[in-house]
Amino acid sequence: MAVLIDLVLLSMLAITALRVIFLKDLFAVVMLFGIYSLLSALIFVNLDAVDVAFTEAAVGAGISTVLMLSTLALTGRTEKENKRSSVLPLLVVIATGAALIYGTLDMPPFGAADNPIHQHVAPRYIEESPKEVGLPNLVTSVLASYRGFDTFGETVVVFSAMVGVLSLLGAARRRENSDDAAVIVAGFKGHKVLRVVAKLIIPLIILFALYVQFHGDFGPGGGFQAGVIAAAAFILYALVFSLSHAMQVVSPKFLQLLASLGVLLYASVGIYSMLKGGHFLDYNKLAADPLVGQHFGILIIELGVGIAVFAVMLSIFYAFAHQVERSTIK
Amino acid sequence: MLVLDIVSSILLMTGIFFGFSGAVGLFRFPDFFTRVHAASITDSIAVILIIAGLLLQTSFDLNTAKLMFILMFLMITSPTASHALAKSARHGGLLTLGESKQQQKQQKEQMQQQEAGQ
Amino acid sequence: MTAVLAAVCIAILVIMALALTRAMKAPTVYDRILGVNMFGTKTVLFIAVVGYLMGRPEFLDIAIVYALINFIGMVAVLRYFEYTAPID
Amino acid sequence: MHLGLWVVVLSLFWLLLSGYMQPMLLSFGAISVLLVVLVIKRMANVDQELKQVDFRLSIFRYLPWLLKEIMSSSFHVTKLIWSSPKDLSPTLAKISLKNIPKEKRVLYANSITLTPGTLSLDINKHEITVHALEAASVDELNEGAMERKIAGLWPKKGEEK
Repeated sequence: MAVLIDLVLLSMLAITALRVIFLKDLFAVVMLFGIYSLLSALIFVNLDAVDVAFTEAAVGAGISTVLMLSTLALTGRTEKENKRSSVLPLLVVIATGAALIYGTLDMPPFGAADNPIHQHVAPRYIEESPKEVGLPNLVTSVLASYRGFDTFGETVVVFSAMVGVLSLLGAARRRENSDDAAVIVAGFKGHKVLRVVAKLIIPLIILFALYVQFHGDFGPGGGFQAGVIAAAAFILYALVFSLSHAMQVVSPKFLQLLASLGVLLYASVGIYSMLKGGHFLDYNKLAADPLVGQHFGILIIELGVGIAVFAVMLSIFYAFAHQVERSTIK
Repeated sequence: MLVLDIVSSILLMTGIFFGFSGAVGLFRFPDFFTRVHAASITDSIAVILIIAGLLLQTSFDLNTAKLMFILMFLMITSPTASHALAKSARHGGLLTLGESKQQQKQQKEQMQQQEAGQ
Repeated sequence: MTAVLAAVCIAILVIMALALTRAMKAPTVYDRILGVNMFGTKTVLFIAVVGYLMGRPEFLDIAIVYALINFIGMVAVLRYFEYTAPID
Repeated sequence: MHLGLWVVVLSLFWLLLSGYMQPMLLSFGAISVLLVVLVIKRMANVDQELKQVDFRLSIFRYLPWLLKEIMSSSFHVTKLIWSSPKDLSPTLAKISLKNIPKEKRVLYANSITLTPGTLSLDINKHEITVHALEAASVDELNEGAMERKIAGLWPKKGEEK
């Protein structure tokens, strides 16, 4: 049964991907990408990888659609005709592909039960983590505790993505004279139903994000997903009530502060555990009982991740949307 | 327990029937606005029936509440999305079936008048 | 009961395939959005049903996320039209 | 919608989502609800639209009726899909809003969209533009069963004459 569902989903995924390649209308491409990420999230669900599906749902279908659309608003909607011959790129791609396939020949067979990863790493996590970390959700134990360094690195990468976008597009500033902003606002003022429904649903989205943040230890979820969902709520507000309104609720400056605060919060847990005589991010030293220490450590670093991701996502959206507004006004 | 299962199966199957009909309507109806009606079948009655069918499968705990939330969110957001989409389409200049027929008729008449004038 | 749920799963997949076809071959850009939106709501249902089929009701959390995120995506698409007029 | 009511709704939402009754998670819940209320307040200060969202529990009296309505019109539209979709006579009509108080108009518009066969296209101060699959559904709306149901949901303060 699960295999059948997988096959159907995968073939739908392949058809969507093929259609995306041959479409010239980039708007249609963005729409199909939305479907693509919905499909891949469904495959993750079907494979029982709930946390990954969660992330894909929030990031792939939500934030990336919004960001790609704002990029389209900046760049234009049709793909440029490529006049150059595609023989050389094709050759390069074929050569690289062949090299990669040759490389996989040495790898252990895909999905076989006697692969090294199923011999040492996975069983250890499954058997020892309830004793060592003590969280019901194994994925969170691995991500936040065993792989705490990686997750810290990822958070820093997300942060530097924000720095990159802001330095390319310019940081959005709160506009003082709201005359030109009024032009934009007028466009969506007509959507009364949308405004009322958004008003009703935004608080629920934010609360749901906070629920995801604090229940990452028990079920699917955690800081990353929570940050993205919360950012999506504010993006909805910005889309419906205009960017300048959103910037008055959460200012870009405050977001930049929050983003660095999130990363620092994560790092400070590491440094604190070093001061306590452990290694960097050694949660066992945070409290007298190692399990309690683990629990506290994970809670705080997840909070750091959540804050950082939220602030970064929203800042990037602000930067794009601000640029779009500026380019349409002039 | 068996009665619940039967009722829930009936609900699920009816929901699927409506959902399928709506999806077919997406192809059989002549213009965009009528197709929104077809899609709204799958968004309203099919969702209600399928979630109701699943509700009977729960043991009336937190999952029941979560299913209710999903139903509630969909009932709030999907008509809003349909409305906003139809509104944008209308403001974007898409004509309804009657209007476009009328427009064609007018154009034809104009053409005929021009021909008669020549 | 599992058989019924499995059948429902397959049926939702069929409906999703129809919506996908509409989104791919759309006469107007609005039809495309309509197809994508319908695909999104069916995804929510699919996740909920699969959750029960596989005996993992925690999937409902993901279904909730989808129900919310799908709406935001739709609003973003409509907002995009404020800046650029549709072509086809 | 009043801030106090929001606190109740949000707390309920949290409890039903979480289901954990440990003091630590409950306090996280309290903090979260507070945070969200803070955000609501900030948003309301910026856009001045807090009052636009009006929600009362009496809406639950309306839902069964709406459900029945959705059922019957779904049957109707389904019949149309399978029988003769080519000779539809879709119509546009304007429905007056003068009997519906301001804060219930969105509910009215969404109820129209939610019942298959009718779709609200546009809404302004005086009327809703409705697209219907058949002229009969517009007549039904004009008869005003839904209008009366919604208008009678809760009395508006200071308007009881």
